[in-house]
Amino acid sequence: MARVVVDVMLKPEILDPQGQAVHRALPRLGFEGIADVRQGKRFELEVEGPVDEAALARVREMAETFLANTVIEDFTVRVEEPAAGSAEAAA
Amino acid sequence: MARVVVDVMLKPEILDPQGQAVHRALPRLGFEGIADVRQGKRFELEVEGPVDEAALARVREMAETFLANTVIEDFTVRVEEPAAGSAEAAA
Amino acid sequence: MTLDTTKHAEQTPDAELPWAELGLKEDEYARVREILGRRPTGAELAMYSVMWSEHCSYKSSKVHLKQFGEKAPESDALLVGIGEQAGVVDVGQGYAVTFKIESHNHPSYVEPYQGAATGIGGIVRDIIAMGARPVAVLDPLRLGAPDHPDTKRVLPGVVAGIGGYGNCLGLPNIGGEVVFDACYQGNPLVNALCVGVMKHEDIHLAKAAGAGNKVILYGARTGGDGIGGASLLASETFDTSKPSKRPAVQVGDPFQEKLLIECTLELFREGLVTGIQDLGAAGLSCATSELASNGSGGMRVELDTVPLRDSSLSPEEILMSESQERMCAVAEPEKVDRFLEICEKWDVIATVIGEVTDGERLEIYWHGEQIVDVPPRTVAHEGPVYQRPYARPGWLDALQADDPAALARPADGDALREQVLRVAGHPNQASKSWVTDQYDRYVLGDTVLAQPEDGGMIRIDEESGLGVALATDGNGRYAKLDPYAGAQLALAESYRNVAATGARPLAVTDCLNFGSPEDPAAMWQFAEACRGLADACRTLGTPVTGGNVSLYNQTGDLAIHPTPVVGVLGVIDDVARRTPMAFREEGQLLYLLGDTREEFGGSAWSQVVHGHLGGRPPAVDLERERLLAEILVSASRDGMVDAAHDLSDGGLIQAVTESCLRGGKGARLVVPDGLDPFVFLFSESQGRAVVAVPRSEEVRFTDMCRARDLPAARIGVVDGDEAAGAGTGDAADGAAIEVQGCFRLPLAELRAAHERTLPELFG
Amino acid sequence: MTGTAPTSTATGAGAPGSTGRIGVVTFPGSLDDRDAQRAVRLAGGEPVALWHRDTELHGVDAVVLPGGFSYGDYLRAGAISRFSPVMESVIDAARGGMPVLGICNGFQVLTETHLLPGAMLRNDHLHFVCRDQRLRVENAGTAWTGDYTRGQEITVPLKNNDGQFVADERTLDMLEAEGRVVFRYTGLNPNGSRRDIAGITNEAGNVVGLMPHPEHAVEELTGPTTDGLGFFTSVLKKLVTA
Ligand SMILES: Nc1ncnc2c1ncn2[C@@H]1O[C@H](COP(=O)(O)OP(=O)(O)O)[C@@H](O)[C@H]1O
Ligand SMILES: [Mg+2]
Repeated sequence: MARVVVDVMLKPEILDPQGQAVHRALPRLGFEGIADVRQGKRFELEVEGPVDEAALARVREMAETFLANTVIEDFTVRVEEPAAGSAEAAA
Repeated sequence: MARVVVDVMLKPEILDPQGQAVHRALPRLGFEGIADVRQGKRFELEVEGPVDEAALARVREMAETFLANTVIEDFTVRVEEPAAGSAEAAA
Repeated sequence: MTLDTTKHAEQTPDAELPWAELGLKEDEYARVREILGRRPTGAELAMYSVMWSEHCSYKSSKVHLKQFGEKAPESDALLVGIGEQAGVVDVGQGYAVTFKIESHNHPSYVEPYQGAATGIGGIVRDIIAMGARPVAVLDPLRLGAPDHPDTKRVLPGVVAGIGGYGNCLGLPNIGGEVVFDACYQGNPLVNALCVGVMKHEDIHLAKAAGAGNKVILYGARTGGDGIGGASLLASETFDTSKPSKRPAVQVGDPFQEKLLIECTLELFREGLVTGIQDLGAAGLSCATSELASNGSGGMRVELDTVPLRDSSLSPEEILMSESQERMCAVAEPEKVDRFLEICEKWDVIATVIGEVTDGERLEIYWHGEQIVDVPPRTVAHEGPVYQRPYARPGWLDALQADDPAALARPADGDALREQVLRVAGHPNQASKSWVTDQYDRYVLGDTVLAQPEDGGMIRIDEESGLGVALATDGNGRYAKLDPYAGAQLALAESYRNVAATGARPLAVTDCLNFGSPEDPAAMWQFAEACRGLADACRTLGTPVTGGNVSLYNQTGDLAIHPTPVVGVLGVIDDVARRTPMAFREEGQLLYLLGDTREEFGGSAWSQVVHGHLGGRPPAVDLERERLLAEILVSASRDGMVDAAHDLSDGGLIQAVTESCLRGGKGARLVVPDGLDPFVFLFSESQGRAVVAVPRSEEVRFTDMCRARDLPAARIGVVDGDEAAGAGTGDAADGAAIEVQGCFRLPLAELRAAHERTLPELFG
Repeated sequence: MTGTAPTSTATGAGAPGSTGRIGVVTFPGSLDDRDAQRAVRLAGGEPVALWHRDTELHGVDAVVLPGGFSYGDYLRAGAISRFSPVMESVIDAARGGMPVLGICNGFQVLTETHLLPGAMLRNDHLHFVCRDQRLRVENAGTAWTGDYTRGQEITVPLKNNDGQFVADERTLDMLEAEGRVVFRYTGLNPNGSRRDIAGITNEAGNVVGLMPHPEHAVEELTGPTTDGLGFFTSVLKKLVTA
């Protein structure tokens, strides 16, 4: 089974109260040097069957119509390769 | 300025009510073939200065103490390469 | 790109501006040129176009709204009347209350959560700007067909948004409405009412008096929210072919607003505010021009000092931005430091953006260059006024002739029983707990009554028990059949709901939701509703203190039912004397107050059982409403009734059902002589209520009704305890509503029908 | 609105003087702070307002972290408040045995500080819920529950978005074994909390957190019951005898 990740973020021009609150709190916690923070949603979908163009197209449609409200949000869809996953700087 | 992304997901053993609600809704919307959905948070941090090991270590500490509650959540930290960004299947 | 300064405008008199794209009519643009004696700059055009829009200028509705002032009844209670951000009413003991209702219909359809949330945010800022502490909200809602897939998107989103914002602000939600009708499918109505409390001396008005006083913008940074057409002005070529990248929907930040409330109240407490205005529609354009227009002098603003969220915004866009959670205040120069200090205490960004001048112009500068130089009144208060043509629609005769008397009525007791269940379980009459349990009704610790009570009630003084009650109502079906009567019925019901709690109705706010003013039929409905409401307010002695008009509520050519929503505010000297709706004591006597006639036009029964809308709405009798209210208030004050519930949609049986379910008690009803059981149960005759009278009070109560000439019929008794019958498995022994000679309906069955509807529809 | 003059109307156990000063912290976005102050007053104690930027506790004998949406509940409920200056003092004092009660958002703050174990998730049904909730008192031995009896059922309002208490099985077993489950939901579990847990305490029994709102059940007129008063009379008694 493959994992497809949909990241949903508020459009850049839209106010992001959550990201702002996090950003404002950082200096108090002793973290300097962060110019901006934005907070969004990450969906991990376990897709049955092959993740071909058709499957990705379906996920994109799902993101467009359901996971994101494109009036205020942008989204990206990407396949998470098993390899790529471990390449991330896991904590 | 470089972007560091922190993904925060509920630990696998914790039931994810939001992901489940999304998952349950999919068949009704005509989307089949998704075995599971999990929903988490994505933070995009704009980091001033070079994103070296020291900077990443600070972000990891921030994630550990603040962005995630490690009682229930796991996180990953990664640098978003400008190239990688455009390689994503942007919608 | 060259900055379009006033000087530039003088030098380039023939430059083409996109006035039409910004919604101005040709003659309106000509008037702007005449006022200024030159072509407007882009920034000036931005201001005039948004301030002269229907939404901000009330250009189509003004001529009709005038009546609310002209016909206003004498009232010693009114401290601030129509025209301010919200009216202010004296409720005694040195307290004043301000309340207002507003619509956020269109945004709530596009983005239900944020649209509804920012609706709450906007009305709350209106109340803070009057100097009051907001103490409660109510949310009258109208949705499309309950089983339509889009309603499943809109209703849950709207409810989550209202809750998300209101709960986070710490304002109890104490009432509202949820009405479904296919006419609202593409155009749901999301109205929101907020009420605030202050001492008389704390009333603040929006005006900028005193040359040298500083203009301070505080709250959220300004972003590119809701500026729609203004972004056209940002490009030198006014290129209309490029789609605007600026969002039409705003995202609310209730946390920021909570800080704004506390911060503003502290500024008031320390006497640091000379004038104040919230930023809502039209943002800074509105705030600066209104503050200046209401004051004595002029104003000078350095627009480049405005803190921005998005540094790419043009001056025109900054002027039009509708970013939420911002306020604009005027303060004396020596008080500015303390002002900024208090803002810092609350983590609220505050910036001096300008000052009051002794001139007569509103002047706005951008990096030292003048981009606006206008007489502020012409922007804020002297917008266009239209006498829109209106005409009674041709279809109305046929609609009114379609009398519900022709509809098939239940043949026997069993059929009646079945229809009672259907009406009680229809989404419009069903329990609204699925919605209202998502709202905090306890926060602030002063909620005495909240949904599903007839009116919400808030204690405002812990020592004396002084309190206020509020209700909102509006029946679009009635108004469709007769908008004049419909508006009066909306007022009558709201007034009755407040009186049923034991509070004395004092004042009115209204939200007039109608179709396009360019359609003579919709315009006629609007005109009739205004006339009806103004006339009724005069008769009931309750002035309209403020409100909101929402036009263009239609999908294509299809207008919504004309929907005047009326909020009534009442006062009660001691909230301990309130009358709840629940039947709580077995053996208490049920009295039906008022007259019952065959009135089924626009009724719940005709809708649920026959899908019918036709005939005439129930007759209006305002003198009777006034008498009924007097009786209900006296009975509450003197402890003669233990429960009261007004009769509205669904008629007597629906009211009895709700009171029984609320108290977990059954009732035995006897059909009065000469009344058909069906009419007795389902008629929607107005001016009625049902009360539960302790036996010890019966003589006193009936004597009072007789002495004042209010018909009061003993119709039954509270009988049977749901808790006692529970678990026995023997329905026959449990509590029930029994209509003698007709049917017996166990409470459990009725409760299931009433309570499962919304959860089944919306999860 | 609360009047500012504290008029004591109830016959609480609070003694005048140094015992009975109960601090109520206001974070940006706290909502039920005034209500908690009123409850303290009605129980006979003296409420003391504490500000999140305070670096000391002004000599209070106990602290209430009230309900609300501190910092908008952004990030996670309680996550940002936990780093307020006042919380350093509260954490120290709690470790030293001072009674601390976290209600709703206050409970969330206490788990974020790890004074109490576990964490709070979104309600399982994903809606904000406001209801009159029945609870069973499981531990009448804490600083805040002495006036109740074990097994007693009380009804107080519940209102929250993120009320689903979770912890790993080992922690849950430990809480049960040590008698640190203080309240359990009865009748209906309103948010999917593990093992119906509504409130817990620390090992010493001085720190208690719960999701429901006892401060909204202290007056006949405005609450479903007056069952919540016992929290405040309990701690006041405890302070007298301490
Ligand atoms: N959207 C809502 N928000 C808050 N309260 C609501 C809402 N919808 C309905 N209610 C409450 O539910 C109760 C029943 O509503 P409704 O049947 O419209 O009352 P009535 O017909 O007596 O005016 C009232 O207390 C009303 O305030
Ligand atoms: Mg009613």
